[in-house]
Order: sequence, then C-alpha cells, then structure tokens
Amino acid sequence: MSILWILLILFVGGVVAWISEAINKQLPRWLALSSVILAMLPLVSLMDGGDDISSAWLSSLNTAWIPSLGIQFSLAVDGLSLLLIGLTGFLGIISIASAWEEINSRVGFFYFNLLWTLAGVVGVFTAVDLFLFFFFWEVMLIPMYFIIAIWGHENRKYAATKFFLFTQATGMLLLMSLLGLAYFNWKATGVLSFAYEDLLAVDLAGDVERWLMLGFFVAFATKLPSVPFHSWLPDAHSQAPTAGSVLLAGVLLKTGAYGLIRFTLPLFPNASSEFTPVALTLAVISILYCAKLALAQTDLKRLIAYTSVSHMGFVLLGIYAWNLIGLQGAVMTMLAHGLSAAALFSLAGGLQGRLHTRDLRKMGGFWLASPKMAVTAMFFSIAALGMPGLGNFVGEFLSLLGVFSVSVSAAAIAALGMILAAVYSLWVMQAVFQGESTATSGLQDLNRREMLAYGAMMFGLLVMGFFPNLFLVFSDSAISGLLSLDQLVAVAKGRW
Amino acid sequence: MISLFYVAAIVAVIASMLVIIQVNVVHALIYLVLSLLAIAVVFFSLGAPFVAVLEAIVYAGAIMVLFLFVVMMLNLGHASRQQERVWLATSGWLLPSLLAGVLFWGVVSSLPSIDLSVSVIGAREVSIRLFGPYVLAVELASFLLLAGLVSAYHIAKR
Amino acid sequence: MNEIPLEAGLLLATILFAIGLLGVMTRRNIVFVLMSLEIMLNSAGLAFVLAGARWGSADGQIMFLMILTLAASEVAVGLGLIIQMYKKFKTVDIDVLSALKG
Amino acid sequence: MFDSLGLLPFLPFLGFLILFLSGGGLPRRIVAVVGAGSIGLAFLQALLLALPVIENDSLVSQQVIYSWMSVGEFESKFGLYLDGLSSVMILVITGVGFLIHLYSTGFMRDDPSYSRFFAIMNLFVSSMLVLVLADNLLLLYLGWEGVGLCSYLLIGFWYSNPSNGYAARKAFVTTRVGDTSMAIGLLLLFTQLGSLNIEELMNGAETQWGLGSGYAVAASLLLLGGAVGKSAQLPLQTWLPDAMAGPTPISALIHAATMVTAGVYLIARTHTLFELAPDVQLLVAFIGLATLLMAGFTAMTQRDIKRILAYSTISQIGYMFLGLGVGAWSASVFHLMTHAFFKALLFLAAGTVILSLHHEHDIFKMGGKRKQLPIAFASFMIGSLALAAFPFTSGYFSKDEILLAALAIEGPGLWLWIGGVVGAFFTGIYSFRLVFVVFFGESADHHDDKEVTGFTMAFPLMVLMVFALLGGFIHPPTDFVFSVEEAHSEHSVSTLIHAIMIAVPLAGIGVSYLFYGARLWSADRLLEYSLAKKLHGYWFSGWGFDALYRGLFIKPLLGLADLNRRDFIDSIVATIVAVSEAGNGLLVRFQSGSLRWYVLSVVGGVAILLTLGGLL
Repeated sequence: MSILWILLILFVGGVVAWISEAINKQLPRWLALSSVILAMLPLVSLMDGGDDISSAWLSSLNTAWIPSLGIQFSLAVDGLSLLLIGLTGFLGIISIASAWEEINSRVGFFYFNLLWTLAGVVGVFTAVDLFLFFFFWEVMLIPMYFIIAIWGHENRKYAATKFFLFTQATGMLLLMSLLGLAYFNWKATGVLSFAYEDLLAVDLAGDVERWLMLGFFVAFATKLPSVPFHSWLPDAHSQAPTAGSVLLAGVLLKTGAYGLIRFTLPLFPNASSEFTPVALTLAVISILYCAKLALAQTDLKRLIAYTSVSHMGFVLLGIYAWNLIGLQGAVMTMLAHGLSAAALFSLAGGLQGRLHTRDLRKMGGFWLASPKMAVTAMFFSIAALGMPGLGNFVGEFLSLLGVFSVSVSAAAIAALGMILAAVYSLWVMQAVFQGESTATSGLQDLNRREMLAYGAMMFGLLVMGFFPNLFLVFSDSAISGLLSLDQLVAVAKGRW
Repeated sequence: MISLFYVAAIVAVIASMLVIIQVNVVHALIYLVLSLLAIAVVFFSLGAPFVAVLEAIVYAGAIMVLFLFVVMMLNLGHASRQQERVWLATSGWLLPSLLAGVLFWGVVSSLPSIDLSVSVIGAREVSIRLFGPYVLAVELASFLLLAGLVSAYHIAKR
Repeated sequence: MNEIPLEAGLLLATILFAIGLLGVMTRRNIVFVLMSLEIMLNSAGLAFVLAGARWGSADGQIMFLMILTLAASEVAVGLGLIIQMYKKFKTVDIDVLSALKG
Repeated sequence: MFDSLGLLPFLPFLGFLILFLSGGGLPRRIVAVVGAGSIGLAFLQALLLALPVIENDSLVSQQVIYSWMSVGEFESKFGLYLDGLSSVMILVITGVGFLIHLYSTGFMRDDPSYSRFFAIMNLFVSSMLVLVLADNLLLLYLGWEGVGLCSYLLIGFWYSNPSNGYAARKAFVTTRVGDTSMAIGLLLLFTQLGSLNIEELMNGAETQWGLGSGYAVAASLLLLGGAVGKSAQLPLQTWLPDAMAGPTPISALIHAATMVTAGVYLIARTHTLFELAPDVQLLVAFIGLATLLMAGFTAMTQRDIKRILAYSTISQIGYMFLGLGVGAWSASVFHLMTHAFFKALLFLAAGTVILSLHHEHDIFKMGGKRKQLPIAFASFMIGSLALAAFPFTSGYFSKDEILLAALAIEGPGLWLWIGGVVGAFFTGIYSFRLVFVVFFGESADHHDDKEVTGFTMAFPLMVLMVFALLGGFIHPPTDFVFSVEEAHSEHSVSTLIHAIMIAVPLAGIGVSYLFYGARLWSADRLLEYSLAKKLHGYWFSGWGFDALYRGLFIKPLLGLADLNRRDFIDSIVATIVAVSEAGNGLLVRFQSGSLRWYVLSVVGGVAILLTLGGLL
C-alpha cells in the first residue's frame, strides 16, 4: 500500500500546489516541498524488509484496471526500485530547492509539473504491469516537456520539441513492442495479460524476440541516453531551467537504465545476449565519443550534458555485462551520477543565474570572489572524473570489473574514458574558477540554502564512496533475483 | 426537331465560348443569356418542355437579372476592361486548355452511341414524380433556398 | 418523333462543361468565374435531362430542378460575396484573395 | 589506541577536515598548529608503530577497519597492513612530511590562502599514508588517486595564473594515463585471481601463474604503467618539471616524501609479480636507465633552480627503477629513503633561496650568495654532495647498492652498470653546477638580500642536513619483505669497481668546478659549436617530449574535438528535420492560396487519373 501513498501524495500535491498559487505566491513552493518529503516517508517503512512477506517483492499492490484487456494496476517495489525512488525523492527536494528563486512566473503550474514528473518517475520505477509502465512512462514525459518549453532559456521551444519527439517516437516503439509481447503471450496461452511475471514466461521465436527486444532497447537507450540516440540531451539540458536539468540528469535518465535492467534483459534473454557485443560497443562509443564532444563545448550546460552521456555509457556497460558485479556497478553509477550531475547542473544554473550566460569563454577566475562555489564545483568535478572515495568511482569501477570478465577489450577501451573525464573536468574548473579573474564583481557566493543542498549531495557522494555497501545491500537481492530468473528462463528454453 | 437540336446546340456552344473570352462583363452576360436560351431550346427539342420553360424563366430571367444588378453595382468601367485585356492576353490559356482538353477527351472517348426516341415528358409527369417519391428532395431544395436567402442577405448586408 | 443521338447530346454537355471549366481556370475576374460556373452547372443539368430522356423518365428533369435551386442559391450567395469582396479589396481579381495559403 | 593503524592516516585527515570545514576562518596560528601538528602527531605514531618492525623485520600487523565494498565474490576491505616496507614509507612520509609542514608554516606565512594550503597538504599526506598502508590494491588505488588529486590542487595552488593551472592539469592528466593502465591491471588481476588483496594476489600469482606467463607479463606491464606515471619515468615524465609551478614546499613534498615515490613503492610492493615476468622486470631497469640518463642530460642545461632539481628527481627515481629492475628491492627502497632526505633538503633550501631573492628562479641571475644565505648554502652543499653520491653521504650508500646489484646480474648487467655510472657522472656535474653558480662567483645583482629564515624554516633544514649526511647508516628493515638473499654482493666485487664508483661522481664535480667554479672552461664557448647548440636546445626542452606529445596526442585530440564540435550524429537527426522541412516547403508552395491554382490542380489530378485509367 505504501507505494500507492507515494504516488497519491505526489499527484495530489501537484494539483494542490497549482491551485494554491491563487492564494499566495509562496505557497506552492512550500506545498511542493512538503509533499515530496511526505511522499518519501512511506519509503522508510520499506527500508527494513517491507510489508509484503508473500513474494520476492518488498511491497506490492494489485487491482484490476482495464480487465477486458488484461491490464492491471499493479505496483511493486524491490530493493532496486527502492534505491531509485529514494534517489528520486532526494533529487526532487534538491530540484525544488534549486527552483526556489529561479522560477517566478506561473509558480503553481511549475510545481505541478515538477511533482507530476516525479510521480511519473516513481510510477515507472514501481509498475509491474507493462501497460501501466508505459502509462507512467508517458506521464513523466509530458510535464517535463512543459517544464522545458515554458520555463526554459532562449531556445526552449526547439529543445523541448526535440526532447519530446525523441522520447515519444521511441516510446511508440516501446508500445509496439510490448503490445507485440502481449500478443504473443496471448497466442501462446490464450490469456491476454500485461503482467510482468506472465510475460517473463513467454517463449518467443528467435526473430520475433530480436525485434521486440530492439523496440525496448531503443526506447530505453534513448532515455539513457546512448549514442546514437543522445542528441536530444545536450539541447534539453542547456535549455531547461535548473530544476528541469536536475530532474532530467538525476532521475529521468535513470529510468532508461532501470528499464533495461528490469525489462529488456529479463524479458528477452536470448536476444539480449546476442545483442551484447552491439550494446557494449555502443556503450564504449558513448563513453569516448561524448567525452570527446564535451571537450569541444563552450556552453557549460551542454558540456555537462555530454559528460552525462559519457557517464551513462558506464551504466550501459555494466548492465550488459549481465553479472552481479557489473549490474551493481551500473546501479551505483546511476545513484552517484544522479547526485553529481544534478549538482553540476545546478551549479551551472547558479552561474547562469548570476552571470546570465553559460558561455565558458566569458567566465574565469571566480575562485577569488566565490570560494565556496569553487570548492563545491571542484568537489563535484572530482566526483565526476571518478575519484576513489566518491560514489562515481565505485560505480564505474564495478561496471568495468563486471565487463572485464565479459569483454576485456570493451573494459580496457572504456577505461580510457577515465582519462578524458579528467581532461574535461579539470578544464572546466580552469575555465570557470581558475585563471585570472574577469567578472568577479557582483558574483555572489553560495547562500545558505544552496550550501545546504550541495552539502547534502556531497555527503551523499562521500557515503556512497566510502560505504557503498549501505546501498548495494538493497539492490543485491533484487539483482540476484533477476539474474537467477534469467538463467531459469534460459534453462527452460534449453539454449543456455 | 433534330435540326432544331443541332442549331440550338451550335448556338449554345458558340455563345458559351464567347462568354468566357469577353472583356466586357455586360457583353458576356448577354452571351450567357443567349447560351441559356439555346439550352432551353435543346431541352425543348429533347421533349422536356417544362424544364425548358423553367430554364428560360428562372435561369435566363431571374438569375441573370441578379448578375446584371451586381454588375451594375460593381460599376466596372473602362479601366477594368483594359485590365481584362491584359489578363486575357497572357499565355495562361495554355495549360488550362490542355487539361480541359484531356478531360474532354476522357469523357468523349467513353460516350455511348444510342439513339434517343424522344417522347414528350411534360409538367404533369414531372409534378407527379416531384411531389410523390421526391417530396423530400423538394423540402431539401426549399431549405437550400432558404439558406441561400438568409446567407445572401447576411453577407450582402455587412 | 425524330431520333436524336444521345451521343450528340452528351457531346454538347461535355463541350459546355469543358468551356465552363476553361473559364473557371483562366479568368481572373470573379464575375466571369461565377458565370463559367453557371455554364458548368447547366451542362450538368443538360446531362441529367438527357439521361431522363434516354429512359423516358421524369427523374432527370427533377434533378435538373434540384440543380436549378442549387444554382439559384449559389448565385445569390456568390454575388453577395463578390460585392463584399469588392467593398473590401476594391478589385474583382480572384488572385488577390490568397489567404488560403499553407 | 596509538597502536591502531587506522589512526595514522586519520590524523592528517582530521587536520584536513578541521581546516576544510572551517573554510579559512581560523587564525593563522591555529591553522599552523593544526596543519603541522597533525602530521607531527602522525609522525610520533608512525615511530611508535614502526619501531617494533625495525627491531624485528618479520613483524607484520594488520587491521581491517570495515568492509569497503562487497558484491558477490568481489570484496574489498578497508584494511591496512604494516610490514618493513610500509614502515620505512610511513616514517619517511610523516617524518619528512612533518619537516616540510613545519617549514611551510614559515614559508607560506604571507599567503592569503594559508588555510587551504595546509588543508590540501594534510590530505596529501593522508592519501599517501593510505597508499602505503593499504592491504589491497583498490585501497591503494584510493590513496594513489588521492595523491594525484592533491598534487593537482597544490601545483595549481596559485590558480590565478593560467599557466599554473595548465601545469596542474598536465600533472593530473599525465598521471591519470598511468592510473588508468593500473586500473585495468586491477581488473585483470581480480578477474584472474579473484581477489585484490595484495598478499592473496601475490600468493595466487606465484601458485597459479608460472614464470613468464602471459598474465603475469600483462598484469605487471599494466601496473608498471601506473608506476611510470606517478614516478615520472619515461615516457610519462613530462609533468614533473612543470609541476614546479606550485609553492616550493609542495615540490619538496611531491618529490621527496610522497607522490613520485609511489610508483617505486607499488613495484616493490608487488615485486612477486614482477619476478614472475623477468622481461618486464628488465624493462623496468631499462626504463630507469633511460630516464636517469635523459634527465641527467636535461638537468645540465636548465636555468631554473627548481627545474634542475625536478630533473634530478626524475633521474634519481630512474636509479630506483634501475634497482627495482635488477631485483635490488631493498636497495631501491633504501635509495628512496635517502633521496627523500637530501631532496627535501635541497628543495627546502631552494625555497629559502627563492624567497630570499624575491621569487627569482633563474640561477644565472644569482651568484655569490654563500655569505648572504649561509643556511641555504650549507644545505645545498650537503644535499648536493649526497645527491652526487659523495662517499659516505647517504646517497653514496644507496646508489652504490643499486649499481652493484645491476652489475651482478648476467647479460645486460654490465651495460646497466655503465649507464648508471655515467648517470652518476652527470649527477655530479649538474648538482654542483647549481651550487657553483648560485653560491660562488660574484654577486650578479646589486640587491643586498637577507636570508629569510626563522626557527620554523631553519630547523627542518638542520634536521634534514643531518639525515642527508648520515642517513646512509640507517638500514631499512625490508629484508624480510623481499625475502631474497640478494643483499651483500660486495665481497665478489673488485676494488677497481669501487674505485670507479667513487671516482666518477668526484670527476663530475671536478668538471663542474672547471666550468662554473673556477671558470677555466666556459659552457658558453662550448655552445658556439652548432652541434653542441643543437644538443643544448634539445636537452633544454627535456628531449622534446613536450613537443612530441603535443604533436602526437594533444593536437590531434583538440583537432578532433574542434572538427566535430557540433556532433555529427546530431546532424543526422538534423538532416531528417531538414528533409521534412524542405518537403514541407515544397508542398506549401503548392498551396499558394490562389483559387485558380487549386481548380487547376483538381482538374490536373482528374486528368491524370483519367489518363492513367485510359492507359491501364
């Protein structure tokens, strides 16, 4: 039941925040903040063991939704979802904090969109009916479109449309694939069902499985994003308001990885294992190619966006290693990148708010004027380049370790990304904070609210870096479950 | 009767032709009336005296008078005739003629060759059919006319 | 009575239709366009009457009556529009009205 | 409590935390006390921990603090391990580190970022302690990268000058290249041997991999990559001379006590692996030899006092690599220790010189300073003697051991020995070139500079002078760690060899005296020969490695980045957009708004249909 509460609080909170704007301009902010915090409370009860003893899930909920089509409203949480929902809630609070002063027009509608995006994401992380999953997939997309299109920067319409078209077009592929999957299940068993566990058991012919898998993969790879479906991201990020960037980088990208872990690989084990070399190649290309692109950017947010793609390449790498170490690495990378990218984007947003530009060539030497900001930026740059002791390193190292046993060359080439990461991270620090001061006057240092937000994220990354087991323990059983499930399916088909 | 048909047909064709190549609107209108009258004669020769009369009265009479009034209200003078000459002189005839020719050829190549045995179908037969099975059509036509009336009034009034 | 070849009648209708069409396509003066439309309507009516005569039935003439009412209301509305257009644009050039653009 | 290994890296880390969280708000006196004091305490604790090990070098203490990360069969513990080798290291790091910190409290007293300086220095020491105490390679990697990070922060300490930032990034990125190689090595080791614990790895490698097996070669090569990067050996040596951009105590810390010795430590720590791959081990020796000769040549041509010292460091680390390569593990660690003493001495003395002469770096603008700067002069004399391996100074013993070990191996041993001796000759030349030019001759400038000194700056120099002179009599307790019956090969060596090894550095000093002391010969006249001039230019630029790498890596990478700034994959998407927009434009033209055109189109369409109908 607790999952439903999370969703309900977010959905209702969004509507209430919207309406409350009529009463007071400040009210939506506080309402949004309190509803996100409130929504995260049920998670605590799930942290120790959960409330559903009967199944492998920590908690689940199942009611009929459209019975004539076999569609159920069924939600379930396991350790993996729990971690990601926790991340969503945390970054939800961060994004509200970062929008606090930036968003001043149509405040209520903004927080409505923000909360509905969060609700959609939580839905994506919990839905175990594929149709419901698709429903939430769309729910998180549309409010995000509005956030970019209404509160974005100079080229927002283009960016929002690009974002929408990319995700929508590939979302259609996802829909087609899942309908196809349900159809083949119906043909085989005579029961029309979209339930995850029913569809896991579908036995598909080789070609059919390949095509359906591709539909899922493309949809998730676009969201992840991976080369060659990444080009919406730099535009969306550079145009989105800070809160939008935070959510986009921190949470929305993770839904793609989650989809790959939860659906693509378990549903299509054979096709996926055939596909592994391609996926690993794409991951390696993502890592290196986007790191290279990041080097050439002069727009700070664009640069960070490309680094995001580069880092998500490690996630893809870890996922397609399809072993415990690799997957845990992918999960850690998701969590750590969620924090570090969100922090970097909100720093870039903070800079833009102060300077009204994102152009690196117009920055430089801000360390003197705003040492706190510089140190914060240094911390997150260091995190992004994979410094041991911070979360990103744990994730990337485990991903590489997982992949190394699958493909030595992929791991070795991907490791080169760590060099490029150092190059671009430090270059950004140089361009923005070091060097001779140019525009020191009027550049305010971080205020207390910002320090609190960044401090929380730093703390999170440090905990992830030094005590990753605290997090890994949650996803461990979930991922082991997925792995064993996959082997069972494969053994049943006698093709392992 | 047959010669009447042919003569009227030739008059109708020539008159229509002249309508579309006129420069002066009033002249064109006169030729149009001529064309309509010629077609009325054709109707008569085909054994349809009722519609022939209606053609003459309603079409050549009433509708054309409407045209005439409008032309008077527009009061297009000498300048407009000059303008018309310029427009007509252009090579804009070429493609439309070709297309009309193709269309014409397309229809003509599929014409049936049957001889009609003309028998007069007068007002009585028409009326019986009209107020019998076609009474709904009459109602529709009346609605159409009413709509035309209202909209013409509305448009012209603004 | 004499025999009139149906072919000849339909040929007349077709010729008239083609002439009307040519007028609609080539004339820029909207009054001429409307007149050409009348010619086309007429030719259609003629075809109906011919068909009726072919089968010795009154139905063709009834259809002509329908066309007649149609033509009447069309002309009424059309001429009203022409007047409005002339008031607004001071011209009867149909090419001036090009707001119907993509 | 004080026997807890975990406390040792934690003390400096605590210092870092206090300074970091206070955000520069503490008074300078307290910053100095926290900054230097934490290292001092760490040194005391290191002494406490190391003394039993020195007495009995088979003593090993271990402590697992907690399980860092565990996934399935992969587990890495936050475990610390102290044996003879790490005892030497922690003593050097905390001891020399403390002296450098103490010195810095005086040296940096006017700097506005006093607190930041000590915070990073403390973190640096802390990382280095983690590095040497780690019982598994992943934890070692944590310290390894931490050291790299701190060196980046310190080299670019004066951030307002872009060239300092460039040097800092160069250092970080260059060593990152090596680090990545090492990381891949870690992946390989874990995948093959199922653990990253150093002890288990070494045992596993010994039992599972035969001598010269492919895995051992690959793994040791990859680790060597990391070591080469951190220790500034060929081909990744280019960052070290530029790293002089930081404040001088940092150079001392990087060169003497911490960072650059990490590579030597890594190889010594995983020596079992290298012994399994003799070819790679020989490669280590040759890398060391090539580096020491290269750096020796370069050092002779430099004008910047710190760059001379930087190249001398590269050269001395080359000796250590040579020692490692010939299996003289203890000798290398010995040299590491003595080098830490005299190099810290030299750098700190150089710092005094620089500070006293108002940040003048060019040695040819100094001269005759021995009266004005007596302490620095004494330090330089002793440091240079030790550096040049003057008999019975500390450098003499350690270098001797390495060279003798090189001579002892069959095959290329003689060549390695000859190379090492030639290198010692150059060492004599360049170290005393510095001394003669700076402290002898006439005063080149009219300033009457006073030596900047004080207890905090003088005391470390005094202590280091003593150790640089007498450090050779300390015997590092590493025999058990390396458990090789290498040690004393002296009896088999003829006195001629000994005589050569004593004579060559002296000859170098003598040549240097003729050129720069007595000025009987002139280097300028030598430069009139075109060959000499060309060589000079070549050496001066560090054998052109910077230019080579710029042409080979940096320019192509930047070119590639510029070439595809706008992401050609996006242009594929953009092409789809452009095509549909062009199609739209085309169709829009059909929809002209002209009624006659529409009629024409309708008729045309019907005509086409009719024609088609007729044709088909």
